Amino acid sequence: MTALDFICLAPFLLLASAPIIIMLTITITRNIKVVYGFSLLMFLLSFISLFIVAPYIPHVIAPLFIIDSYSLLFLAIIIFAGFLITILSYIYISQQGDDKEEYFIILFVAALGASVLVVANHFISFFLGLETLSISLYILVAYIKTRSYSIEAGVKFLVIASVASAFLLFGMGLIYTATGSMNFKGVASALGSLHALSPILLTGFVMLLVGIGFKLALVPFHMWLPDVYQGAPAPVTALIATISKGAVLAIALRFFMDIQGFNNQAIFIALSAIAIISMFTGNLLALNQGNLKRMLAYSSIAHFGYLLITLLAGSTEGIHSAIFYIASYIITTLGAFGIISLLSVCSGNADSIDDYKGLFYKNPFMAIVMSLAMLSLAGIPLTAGFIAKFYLVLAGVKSGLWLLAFSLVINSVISLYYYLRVVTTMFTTSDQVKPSTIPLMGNLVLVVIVIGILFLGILPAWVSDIIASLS
Amino acid sequence: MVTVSLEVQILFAGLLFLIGLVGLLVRRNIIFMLMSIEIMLNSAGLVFVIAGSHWAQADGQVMFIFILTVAAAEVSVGLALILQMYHHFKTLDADALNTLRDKNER
Amino acid sequence: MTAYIPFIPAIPLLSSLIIILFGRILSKKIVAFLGVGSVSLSAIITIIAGINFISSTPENGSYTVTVWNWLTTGGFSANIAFSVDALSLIFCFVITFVGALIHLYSVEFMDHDEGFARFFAYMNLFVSSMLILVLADNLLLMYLGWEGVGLCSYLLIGFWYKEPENGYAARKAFIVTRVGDTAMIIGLFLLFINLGTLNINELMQQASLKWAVSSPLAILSAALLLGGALGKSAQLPLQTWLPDAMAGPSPVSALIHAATMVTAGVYLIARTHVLFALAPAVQAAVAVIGAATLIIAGFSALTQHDFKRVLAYSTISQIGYMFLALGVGAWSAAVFHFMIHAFFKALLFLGAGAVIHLLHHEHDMFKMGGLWKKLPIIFITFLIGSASLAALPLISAGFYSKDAILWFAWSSTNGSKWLWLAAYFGAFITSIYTFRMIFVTFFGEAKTEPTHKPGKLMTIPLVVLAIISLIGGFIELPENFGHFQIFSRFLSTTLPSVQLAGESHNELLFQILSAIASLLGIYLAYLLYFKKSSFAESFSNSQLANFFYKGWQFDWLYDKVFVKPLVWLSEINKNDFVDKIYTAIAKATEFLNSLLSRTQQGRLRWYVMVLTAGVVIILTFMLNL
Amino acid sequence: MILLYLIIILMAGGVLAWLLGKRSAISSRIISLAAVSIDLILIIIAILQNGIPDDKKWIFEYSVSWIPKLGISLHLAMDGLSLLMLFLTFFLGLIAILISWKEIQKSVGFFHFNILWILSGIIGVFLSMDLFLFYFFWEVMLIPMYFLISIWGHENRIYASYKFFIFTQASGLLMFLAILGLYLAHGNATGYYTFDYQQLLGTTYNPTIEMLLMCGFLIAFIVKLPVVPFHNWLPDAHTEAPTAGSLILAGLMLKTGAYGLLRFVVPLFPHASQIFAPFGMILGVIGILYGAKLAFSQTDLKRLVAYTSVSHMGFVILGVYAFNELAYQGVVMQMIAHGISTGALFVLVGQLYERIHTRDINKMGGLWEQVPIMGTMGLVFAMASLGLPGLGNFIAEFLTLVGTFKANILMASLASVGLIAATIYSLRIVQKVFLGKKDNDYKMKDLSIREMVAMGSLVVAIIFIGLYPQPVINTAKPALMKTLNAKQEYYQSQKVDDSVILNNRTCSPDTRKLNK
Amino acid sequence: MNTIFYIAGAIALLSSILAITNRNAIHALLYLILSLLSISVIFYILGAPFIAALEVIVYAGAIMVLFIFVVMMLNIGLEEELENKWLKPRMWILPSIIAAILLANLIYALRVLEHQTVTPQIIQPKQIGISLFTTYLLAVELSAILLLAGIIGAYHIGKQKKKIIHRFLKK
Repeated sequence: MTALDFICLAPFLLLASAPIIIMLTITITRNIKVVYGFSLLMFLLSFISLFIVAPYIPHVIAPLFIIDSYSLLFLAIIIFAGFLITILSYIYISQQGDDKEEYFIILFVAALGASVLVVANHFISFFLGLETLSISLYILVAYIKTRSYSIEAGVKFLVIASVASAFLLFGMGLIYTATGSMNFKGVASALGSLHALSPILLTGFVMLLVGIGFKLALVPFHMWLPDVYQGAPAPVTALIATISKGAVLAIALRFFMDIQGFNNQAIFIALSAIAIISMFTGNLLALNQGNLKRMLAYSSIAHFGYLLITLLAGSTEGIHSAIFYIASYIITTLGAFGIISLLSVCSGNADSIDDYKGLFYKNPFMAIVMSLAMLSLAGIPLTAGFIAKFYLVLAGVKSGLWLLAFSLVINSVISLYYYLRVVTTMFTTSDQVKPSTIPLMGNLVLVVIVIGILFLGILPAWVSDIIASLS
Repeated sequence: MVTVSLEVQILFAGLLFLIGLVGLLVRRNIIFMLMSIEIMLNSAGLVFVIAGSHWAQADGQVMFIFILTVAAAEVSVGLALILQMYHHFKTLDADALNTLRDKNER
Repeated sequence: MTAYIPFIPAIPLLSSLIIILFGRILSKKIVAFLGVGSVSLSAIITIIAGINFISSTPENGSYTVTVWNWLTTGGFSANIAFSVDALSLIFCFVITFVGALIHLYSVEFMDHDEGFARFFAYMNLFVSSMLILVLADNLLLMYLGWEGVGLCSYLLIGFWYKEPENGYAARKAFIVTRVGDTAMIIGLFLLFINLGTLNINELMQQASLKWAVSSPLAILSAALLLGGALGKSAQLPLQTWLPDAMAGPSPVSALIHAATMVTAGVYLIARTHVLFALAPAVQAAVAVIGAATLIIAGFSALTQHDFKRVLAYSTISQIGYMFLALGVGAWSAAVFHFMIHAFFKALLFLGAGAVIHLLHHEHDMFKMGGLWKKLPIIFITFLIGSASLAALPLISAGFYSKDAILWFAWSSTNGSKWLWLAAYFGAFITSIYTFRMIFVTFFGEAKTEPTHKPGKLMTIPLVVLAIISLIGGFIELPENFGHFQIFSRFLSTTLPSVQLAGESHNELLFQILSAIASLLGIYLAYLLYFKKSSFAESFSNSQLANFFYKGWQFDWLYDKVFVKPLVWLSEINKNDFVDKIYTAIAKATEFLNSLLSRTQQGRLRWYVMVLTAGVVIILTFMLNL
Repeated sequence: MILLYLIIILMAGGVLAWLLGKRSAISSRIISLAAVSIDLILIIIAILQNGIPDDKKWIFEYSVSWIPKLGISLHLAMDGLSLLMLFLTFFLGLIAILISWKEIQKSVGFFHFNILWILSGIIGVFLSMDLFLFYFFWEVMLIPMYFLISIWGHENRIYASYKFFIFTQASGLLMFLAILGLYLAHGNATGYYTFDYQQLLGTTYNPTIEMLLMCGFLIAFIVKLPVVPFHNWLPDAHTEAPTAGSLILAGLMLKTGAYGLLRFVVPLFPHASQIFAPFGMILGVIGILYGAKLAFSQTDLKRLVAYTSVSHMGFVILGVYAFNELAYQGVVMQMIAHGISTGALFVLVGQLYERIHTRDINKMGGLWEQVPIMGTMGLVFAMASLGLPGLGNFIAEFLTLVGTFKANILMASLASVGLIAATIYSLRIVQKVFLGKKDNDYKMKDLSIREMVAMGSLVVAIIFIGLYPQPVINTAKPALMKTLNAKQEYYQSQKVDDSVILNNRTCSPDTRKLNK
Repeated sequence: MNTIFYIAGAIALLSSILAITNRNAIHALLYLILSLLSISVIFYILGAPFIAALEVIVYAGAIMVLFIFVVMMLNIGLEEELENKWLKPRMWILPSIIAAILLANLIYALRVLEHQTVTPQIIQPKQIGISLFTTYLLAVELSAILLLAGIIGAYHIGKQKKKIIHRFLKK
């Protein structure tokens, strides 16, 4: 471990020290506000530390980590999302349950796990990062243990995630058996010809895919997602939807690009099929969904189906578009879940779409943010989602993935229906007009999100240039 | 020492994995499901150890230790969840956990 | 010096606009003044134009005044331009002169109507459109007038809009004529595409230069124009709208559905006579259609009970004569008959209108009777008009105009004895139904009492028109009979004279024959309807009479062939079957949704099962690829 | 720069109207009226200063890089065609704001926000010379329209708004794919990747790809236009939208489809368009007749008018594929005249609905007695819709049909039958609504002055372009010639290929015979 | 040595099967412990003595005890009737088929390794320790955090609040 290693690990060290310090604070006094303030500070610090790291990239901390611009971008996204989720969580958690402070400990562990995933280039760091993230997520999902929903979601998540981890491990084991290396680059160099992978390696990859596909909730590993989305507290759902998925996508991309998986026909076809099926399944399932969280879960299945296109494109443009897409997806999803969690605070549970009836007349700002989020998810211009989809499709068609692009288009149409349904519901008048006020910080989060969505949607060049210039 | 072919050894691990899997798919008792998962994780660890000794590297065993750690953490959280589940649902039947759904979904 | 010509149509248009815009705040007197005054002013200008024209006839036979360029693009050009020649002057004169009289008549006729202003607005608009029609120097502008008069006709037939039947009659008129118009506009396309212009003079020159006689294009374009003419002039097979058009106020029937608009077809054919000359087959068709129409309409007129319907059928029949004349190449005879017909038919309609007006809107002739004593002025003028219609020899104008047609039907190069026979028989029938009308309405016992005497505003036009109907014929006397041909000489600058097949030495014979027909018809009517012969009774109850009464069942036929299918068409597929396809797509997606929703049943083991099955499928697939 | 201002003024006006709308409804009405008026005045002043150049240059052009890496720029340009469309947009925009003065009482600020944003999206579409930007605006105009229908619409508004959105979005996305395909095709051929319209004009492709790409563009435009069988969104959307919405939909939004055909489909894909032309014409004729037939079947007045749009828009596609100046002028005239006349009919229906709260023509009848002015207006526009000479629609239909006649006699003749059909349904409107016996007890007031100003200006406009269409024709001419020349130039450069194709065509039946 | 491998492997498989088929949770856990013990034998003969020890200590010793603890806490050892109801014979069919196909795939895939044998190589605990605390130090740190999260989570979730029931509702 050199000094440079430590500098480059600064964000991680900050994120890792946060749980310890919070724990120590708790031993002195249980004060949620202190913990909250400290959490925000730590996220802020770790975000700033990214700029400290930036000059030294790319830096490899053998054998587990590689800190390059790609991971730095994902880190930035994760920490930014973590910051916003902290605010949402505080507003949400401070109103319910007991032992609120531990929540932030776990939140940091989750963020740490996700960050590790982003920089991992070794099976061990991959596995540990994934598990750190998963275990914290089990806890967070079931955090409000007085609710049976939470517990049910937690149990389901735990069981299926463990199964997926077992598959993942078994797959890693097989790959390790075949190649004798656990480092991505090592694996890649030991693979030999990609056009004819040995069956054991293919089996290994498929089992690895289970682990990744489970986290990204690709069909057929998607079934847990709606239940967990629904059962988890709203900010936690936001966490799963953004940080967890973003981090897993990051490692999936890194691994896939390192081994050049798109060059293997079997993998290519299988992933294309999964992509297309995920798009259709997700969107079709969301169609009649009356529960907003479940609907977003299904929509996220579809979105990650879209994102597979970037993997299959196998080009730098694919990676850039993936980063842009995930950034815009995260900001958008945060918008949606931000509203859900803020509303859940104000007026009980805000799961059902019916709860949003007439929101426009109760709280126009929230309704507009929600509409923006929905339109962004649907990929309508002026929003981030449009540009993201544009980059994605462009990367796809540049690599000749017309079929995938075409099914993306069809699915965008299907998805419109349910996104619009949410929007429409908010604009229908309902008789029961409860004025709802959000805390200042909540409003601030929404403002940030709106600016983010619109900024990415109108002036995407800045961000996409940053993405392009870094890698 | 052992001269059994690598194929058989991995297959043995695979069989264990499948036994765990079948147990998971068949048992409704959540505790048994957790046990099955332990079998699966263990078998995955076994693969690493086998491969590690095949390649004469310590890495396989290191990985096993991490798997062990994770399994322990998972089990502890899992068992805690089972306690809560029993508390809420008054049963260990995994199939009883189906309250999360929308009205449109049967 | 011809700059004033655009004012002929512009003045009524302006007046119409004023009445439309301010009709509700203007008093009746001002409206009446505007309405009558504008048309009279046009009439005066027309007369001035006519005098100018005669005094200095231009070399090519017409003046053209371009007001502005309407549209020019892609090789197409049309101006808002008015062209004055002999033909259009005659039409203008009839329109404005008869129009002014009818307007005057209407002031009294419509006095108590709540739509007084509206009426004059429409009427002025009509006059303006009709003038545009006849003055247009290109076919597109003519089409504007053509459709304009169609619109006004529609508006005026449906003037009393509160009766739904009037509305239907109006729609029928518009739609049926529109069928013809569509043929006409296709004809315009054809002409423009092939000849590169729609300017009438250029068109005629180009046509005679480029097209040989009987060339397919010439035949086709003439046939298409004929389609338009048939529609407007209510000739077979598009004649069915005219009898129903009598739903409008009587002055409307007089002006539009007798004197002017319905003769637009005659004008069109006369105007494009070069084209028809290039298409002898079509020209022959014009003659045959005219002949057939005049007989069919004659028979129908014979059986009508409604005063105005008799006149309507007689109008169809008389226009049939004009068509016949056009068909045999007797252009000026056709135009002459048009003019005379306009006078006496306007007179008849106004007279009938007055009768109906004074008899509490009683339309059925058989409920009138004995009116000659009570309404002497109307009776006398009506009698004069009838005489003209029945072509009473020597004294009536109708005799001279109709006789010329009969003569040319036989003697011109395009004529034949069959055409003559049809026309001759038609003349016979004409005098029967005309005097049937007289005898039934004005003689016999009185069944309905008139409320009051007609006022001056109504009688003056009647008298004026009656006088013209008597003396109007003398401006064009047959060769063997005074040989006074100011009319055809005037027209000769525009229209070619008729070509006779042989020598004209037996013209007198034909005149005598037609006189006999006329008189015989009157006598027959006298026997049947004055003497109340039982034959009349039994005939009117017969199937045949009913067949004639229904206009030879054309309405029934069209109802079956066009209207019913159309109604059927509108009933079926009301909600657009294409929509069903999209609904089916939506339904299919919903079905898939429900299918997939079932997988999401919440059972943990099932989830794991799906996951595992997924692994198995993917793995099996990949290992076997 | 002025082009950008035009869009920005509308957008900013929209936001301002929304913000102020919460305080007072009237202020947002005035602001939106002002925003559109300012735009109108601005463009008039600019045109007066600049004049309309006769050559093929743009009147105004503005370009600034947007996403340079992908060759996307904010390239706005205006030629005669765009100018006419802009005038129409502002004119109808003003009318739309005027007629919703009283009608809209709910969330007035947001309503005007939507109206102004729709307008800015529409003018964006008319001005964009970058395909990405074009698609951007193409979509931007949808959302506010969606809101307009789904918030202020009638009973079945939700369904209608979905349908509208999904139809247009689905087709738009296909166009989006085609745009990307075009981008790549051009980039692969030249090594220069750009979305710029001017640059893309000369792209050469292989015929299959050209056909596919053209279909992508085409589908978006003919759904918008709409052409049977993609018209199903229209009756619902038009029927359920508030009056201003219907006016903008029929008057402006449909025109974006027509504009797209003229601006993009024909110049970008000359060869494929040539192949598609017969089918396009057939679609046009089917649209004319089928639309008319359905119009005749309807009892909902608004729906009826909506179907007349389908019928009228058939002329547009018919004319576009006639490929001659006459037809193109006809298409442009049709765009304007239909915008005015059908828009006016929708306004009229809206005014009727405001008064008697029904759109069922079986419940109307004899209304002339009470509302003669309204009746007169109705009559004028019914006549316009049946193509009465002297009104704008006649010029449009005449030119289109003459042009079509030049290209295809059969299609032109069949389309002319549509004139009869138009007569039937237009007269039905007049008859059922205003004439006949009054067997209802509606108490209605005739048009107020505000309404009369709106309707009156529409009447003046339709008569003006009917009697003096030359300014419109002259303005549109350079742009249309450009579109036509693009095709001809293509053929000149490809003469050899063309003759081969022709030969193939003439040969094919013979070879088929031989094979038998 | 191979015989030991086969014997231990057979015991492991058999006891695992018994563990997942047994109706009684305690019995099943005991079978599982047996399975783990025999696997630890295999570890040992594969040249991983340290792992063998860990397997016994942590897996069989700690984790299984946790299980037994929970089973005892919930007092569910004797609900065989319920298990009989839950475990119908036909429920085995589909999972078995899936497992069989997976097995077939696995056998097919593993054919590549047919002729490779494990070279007997004992990896000493020291070697592992060095590896853990140099190369994989950061991973160890991370797993420490992970365990911390596990502890806090288990504590938080497992903690039961006493239900305060109003005295009228008490039986």
